[in-house]
Amino acid sequence: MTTTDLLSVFPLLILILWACLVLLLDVFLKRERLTTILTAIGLVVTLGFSISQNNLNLTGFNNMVVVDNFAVYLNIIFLGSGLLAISLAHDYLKRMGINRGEFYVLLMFSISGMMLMAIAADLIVFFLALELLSIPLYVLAAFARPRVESEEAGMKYFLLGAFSGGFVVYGIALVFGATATTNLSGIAARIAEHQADIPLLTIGAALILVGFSFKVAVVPFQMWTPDVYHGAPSAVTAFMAIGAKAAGFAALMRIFVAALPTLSEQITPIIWVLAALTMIVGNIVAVAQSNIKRMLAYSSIAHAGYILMALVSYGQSSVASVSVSAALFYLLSYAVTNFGAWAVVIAVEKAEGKGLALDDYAGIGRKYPALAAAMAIFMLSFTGVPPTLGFVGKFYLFRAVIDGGYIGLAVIGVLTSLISAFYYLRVVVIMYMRDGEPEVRSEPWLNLTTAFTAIATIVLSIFSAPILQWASQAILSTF
Amino acid sequence: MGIKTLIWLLPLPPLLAFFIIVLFTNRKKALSHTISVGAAFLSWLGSMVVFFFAVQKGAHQLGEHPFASSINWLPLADKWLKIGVMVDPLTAVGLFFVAWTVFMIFIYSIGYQNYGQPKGDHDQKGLPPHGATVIDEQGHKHKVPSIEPMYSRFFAFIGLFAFGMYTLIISDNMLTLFVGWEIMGLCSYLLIGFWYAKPSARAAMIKAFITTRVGDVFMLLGIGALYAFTKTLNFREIFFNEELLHKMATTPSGFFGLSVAGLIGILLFIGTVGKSAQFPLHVWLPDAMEGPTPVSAMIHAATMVSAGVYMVIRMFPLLSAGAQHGELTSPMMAMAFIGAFTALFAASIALAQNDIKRVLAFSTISQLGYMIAALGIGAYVAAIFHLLTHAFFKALLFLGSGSVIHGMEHGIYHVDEDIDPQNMFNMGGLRKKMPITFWTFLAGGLALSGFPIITAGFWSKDEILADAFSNGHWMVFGTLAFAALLTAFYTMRQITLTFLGKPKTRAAGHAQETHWTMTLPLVVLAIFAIGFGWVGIPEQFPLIGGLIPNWLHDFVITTLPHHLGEVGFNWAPLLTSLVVALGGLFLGWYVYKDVPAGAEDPLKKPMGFVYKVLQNKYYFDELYDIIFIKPAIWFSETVSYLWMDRKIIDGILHFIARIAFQLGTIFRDWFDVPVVNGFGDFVGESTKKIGKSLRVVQTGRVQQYMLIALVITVATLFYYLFSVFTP
Amino acid sequence: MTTELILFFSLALIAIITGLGLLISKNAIYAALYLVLNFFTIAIFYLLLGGAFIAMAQVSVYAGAIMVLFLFVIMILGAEKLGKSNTVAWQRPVAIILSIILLIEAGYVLFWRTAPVQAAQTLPDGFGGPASIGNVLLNNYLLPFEITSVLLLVAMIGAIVLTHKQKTDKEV
Amino acid sequence: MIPTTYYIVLSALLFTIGALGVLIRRNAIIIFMAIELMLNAANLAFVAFTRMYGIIDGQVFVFFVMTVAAAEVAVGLALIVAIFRTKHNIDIDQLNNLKG
Repeated sequence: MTTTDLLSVFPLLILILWACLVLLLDVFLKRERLTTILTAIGLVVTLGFSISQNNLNLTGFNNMVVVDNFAVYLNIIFLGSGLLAISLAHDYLKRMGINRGEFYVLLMFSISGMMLMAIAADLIVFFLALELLSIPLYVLAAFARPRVESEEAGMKYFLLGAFSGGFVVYGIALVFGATATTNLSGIAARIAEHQADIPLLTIGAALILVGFSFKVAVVPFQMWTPDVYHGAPSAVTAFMAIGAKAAGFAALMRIFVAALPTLSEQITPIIWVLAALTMIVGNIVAVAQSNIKRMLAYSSIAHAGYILMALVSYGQSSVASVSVSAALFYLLSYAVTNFGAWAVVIAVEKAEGKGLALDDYAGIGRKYPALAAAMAIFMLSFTGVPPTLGFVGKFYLFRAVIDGGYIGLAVIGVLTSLISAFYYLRVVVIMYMRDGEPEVRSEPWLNLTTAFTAIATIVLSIFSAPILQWASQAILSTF
Repeated sequence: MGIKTLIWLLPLPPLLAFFIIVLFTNRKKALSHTISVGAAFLSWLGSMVVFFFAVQKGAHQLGEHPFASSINWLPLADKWLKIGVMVDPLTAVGLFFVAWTVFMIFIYSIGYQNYGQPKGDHDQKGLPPHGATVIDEQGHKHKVPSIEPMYSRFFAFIGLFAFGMYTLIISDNMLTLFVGWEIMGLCSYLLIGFWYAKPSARAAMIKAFITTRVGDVFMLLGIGALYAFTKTLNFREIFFNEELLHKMATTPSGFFGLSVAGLIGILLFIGTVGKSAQFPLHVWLPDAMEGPTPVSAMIHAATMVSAGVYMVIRMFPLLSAGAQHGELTSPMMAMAFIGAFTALFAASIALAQNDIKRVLAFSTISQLGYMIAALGIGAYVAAIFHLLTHAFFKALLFLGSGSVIHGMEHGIYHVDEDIDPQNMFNMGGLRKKMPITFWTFLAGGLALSGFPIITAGFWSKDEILADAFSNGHWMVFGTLAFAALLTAFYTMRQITLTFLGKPKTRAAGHAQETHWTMTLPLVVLAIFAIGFGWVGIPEQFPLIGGLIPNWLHDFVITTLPHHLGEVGFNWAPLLTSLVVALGGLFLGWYVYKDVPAGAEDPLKKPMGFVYKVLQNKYYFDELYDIIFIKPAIWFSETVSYLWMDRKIIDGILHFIARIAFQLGTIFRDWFDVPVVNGFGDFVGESTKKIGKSLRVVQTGRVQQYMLIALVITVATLFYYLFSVFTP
Repeated sequence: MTTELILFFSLALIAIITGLGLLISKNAIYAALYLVLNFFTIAIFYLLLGGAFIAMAQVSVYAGAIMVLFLFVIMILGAEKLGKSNTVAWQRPVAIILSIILLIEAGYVLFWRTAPVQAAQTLPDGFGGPASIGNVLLNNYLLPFEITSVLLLVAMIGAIVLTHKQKTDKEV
Repeated sequence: MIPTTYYIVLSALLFTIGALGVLIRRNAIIIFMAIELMLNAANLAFVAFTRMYGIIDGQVFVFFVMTVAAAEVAVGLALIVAIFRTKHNIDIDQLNNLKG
């Protein structure tokens, strides 16, 4: 092991060691508050190290990992998500009577899995990262046990996760069979030398696509999402909706763009159809939901469809980098907005799964104007109305898709986002135009999260240039 | 502070007012309206300063070097997407009319929403105020109008609306224009449904939302196509690039034999059709009268519908790209045709409406048709001119009608009569009771009918007709002239029924002049309705032509890269417009001058069937019901139920049928329930209904989830193996 | 037909039969035992393919540890058999047809579409032995190796979190 | 020498049987076993390819997959135990409170 190796995984190493430390301290000190603070400190420290890796462009462990700006960008999203998740969970866990220190430990392990996913450059590492991020999430989804919904969510997530994991492994086996390596650069080299067995490789790639499609909830592999998002504790759902999705997309982008651009002739039509289906189904079914968690689950499916659009043109090297940076930016905008929306959901939610119906939002506009305004901002951002982050994200995404020459897909995207206006604005309408007597939890960290994300949604959309530039540099160094 | 900074700041005060009111001053009514009106004043003041500087700079200077400032907003791969503001001559005159009308409407809203009146006895949020009972010093009980329960919210919403309009006007690119456009769409949706507890208001809100959305989709596609082809959305970069325009006009787009410019033009124009309520997307505008009257004035005169016309005027160089010597491009032909048709079509409907606001609504549609048609035949200046004058006199008429309704309501409370305060056949004789309203309304009405020489409407309408005549567009000329006759007729019908003669009801006899906050805007707007025509008198007009230079023409024409000349004078259009205006006015007065109380419309008998058709607006709502809504219901009920109940196929087909059924249910619940039963029920009940029906797919059984996913995967694989991979 | 092929086909037959046994056995314990048998045959395949060490690992980890865990849980819960349930009728036939189609596709790809199979390499001495595997594992695959240790730790924490008695139940 | 294709076909067969088991069995524990079978099928493919190319890497992957399988089983069985405590049932068809 060389210094470079160590340097490349240093933030990851710090986080894992820190998680072990927190685990021990939690057992011996039994002070949940301290655990929370320690976790936050650990994440902030790791965030600092991650940022310091910017522009370093390292490879380590015999090309097993690549630390480029793409990875750094994603790691920052993961760690930021972790911090936001803690500030949401801190009070929520107490209220729901599930305040146990292991929550934070598992959260940190899950984040380390995501970070590993972002830097992975070998299919085996992708698979291990997938499991490392998923296994804690299975447990976290069931964290509110013995509530039967939570356990059911954990079980469903686990079954689908393990099942899709089987596909990923088999896909990796076939890719290995076709190219005699699992290293991304090795695969690309073998293809370039015409030494790869293309049909076998295609099937393998398709199986990997299927496996990760389960993870990022792309239609028709999405059906677990509403059930799991509904049953899992809200703070976990908020984290899952960002972290797992972003990590899944990170893997898809890295694998397909870096190793398999030559397969685009076969893969692109599939991704086209998947993206279109996902946008259509996600948005239409969301209209029918009366539970806010399920609605947001379908909305997350729909957004996965939008992000997937960026992958359609992955084979055209001139457009690929633009598309990937558009997807990266979209992930960020989705992360910020999504955490805000979930913060509001958590504020309104009561124990025993109450306070989750859309009807429970009636009257919030009058009684809690600031909260309602924040929620309205998030809904507008989800819809893609300017001036919000969601708009900027969609703008770039559609532009990348049009640049790739997929006008039809862009049109579907625009049309479905118009449909989405219907259910997002419904929340706004209910909040402002129906009378009700809502009770809302007001807690400093929760309020801070809501305010922070709301302001960020607006302000970052107006001053989005630096982030965009960062996102566009994030990919250029990979290729 | 430089002039450019000032332009950036123009839209901000109403936006700030919106946030302040929503977040902080929601409960304090006086403070809320002070903030809102103050914000409108600041924007007005700023606009006037900008306008003054713009005029001072001189037309040619401004046309070539407009006040423009832009910032880099979003980085693109190799350059930046810029957004910015620009004041060229078109923007300058646009700012002028927007600033005045918006400011007046804000002031008027104070009085209209009954500021200073007591709280209502039974008023509740989401319903119009129903009046309050007060006891005076002698101990008599009186019923008086009561203050709007959601007073502050109203001022917040119109603030946001004004922000959208200012943003749209000062944009130098299509993107921020669209932003303003959508913000106004959102506000109109909120304001039409302001009294959300009224089922009709909810239905109107949904209708407006869905109808305009249809237009917006096409417009967005147009913007996308424009960007894809030109790689910019900045107006001047496109319009002043001769080569680019030529390329766009000559490159075929592959759709219907249109050129790229033609295709984009038509897509953008469909956006205008939705926004400016042109045939066949006009159905939402009359229903939008469900909102409070200042909203009607705002949406249907000053801002939103004007925005549609403003956009096509803005895009004129693109729309006319490739036109040679009087030949019209495809978008222009579409505009000329739809505009002229809408002008006549809507005017004929207005003949048979009895609701004072509905007459005006259809009149707006008709007048917007004039502008579109004018632009379609290339009468650029005339279209702008009519846009300006119409904004003033239509705002005046709407505010006047609001004042009339208020006066009537006062009378109704006084005599405790149960009649519709908006039905013109319940009015009459208001001339004496409400003199200011009468004289100002008369000014507006005469302007609308194009009463010769003294009204602004005459000059702008005459210019359109003259343009059509001298360029040989006979069909357009004839249609518009006939529509002008109808316009004069229904306007005089309205004035006669409302103000002249004797009161037809007791309530009308006790109507009362409204508060100064309402009459002051009327007077101001009346001055513009009369006087604004003087800025555009053609040079060659007999006797008075040339006394005042044709300032407007010289000023706005510099917006275009190629300056169009003024049309020559011709007696034929002038005489036509004199005859139709005066003739229509006379007929209107003559037919309705002594309609007794309780009588039917005198035209109803002689016109018979035709009258009924007109009164029912050519049955367009019913037609849409039959074409779009009924089939969806039929499909879901007949097809899906048959499939479902008879269980023809089990297994997978069973499953597919269920999906079809759910789609049908979704359609039914989307179209039927929200439109017919209203939004409130939709949110509560129907959501649950759809949710329930969708549970069939989302069974909660995890194995089915996997199975469905795998069925699709294997099918895809199958397709690939045996079609794509075949050697 | 060589002995090797005969061996292969008979083992393959056992593997398939035990796999199918897993599919149809009513009792969970029998299913587990079928699976153990299946894992043994796979271990023999590993031996045939020159993976002596992983064959041992297969027997000890899978058959020895994992399956024992399975049996243990089945016994503890007493969940050998399930009661009647309202299974959806179409689910099973569709799944079976689906599998058959999938197999046809797989066969098609492997026999007709892939490039000719490369001639097997002659293996060096000690290939697949503990030394050669350990060498690769701790050099080339050091990072994944370390990750698996974290993974096992996480699984342990997870299992404890999910099963240990709730302290919060009493506290709240 | 047995062609590698035979092994791959066998592994595809086992993988399909495993997937089918996941799809049709109701007992959650048996579903887990079926998932194990799927992973084993992948392992078999790895080892077969290793033999074909004569490089050791594929056998190393088998270790990782085994570890992952062990980790998954630990968490999965813990989940089953937890659910059994609440519902006294491990029938996957009964696990449908969340739907719609």
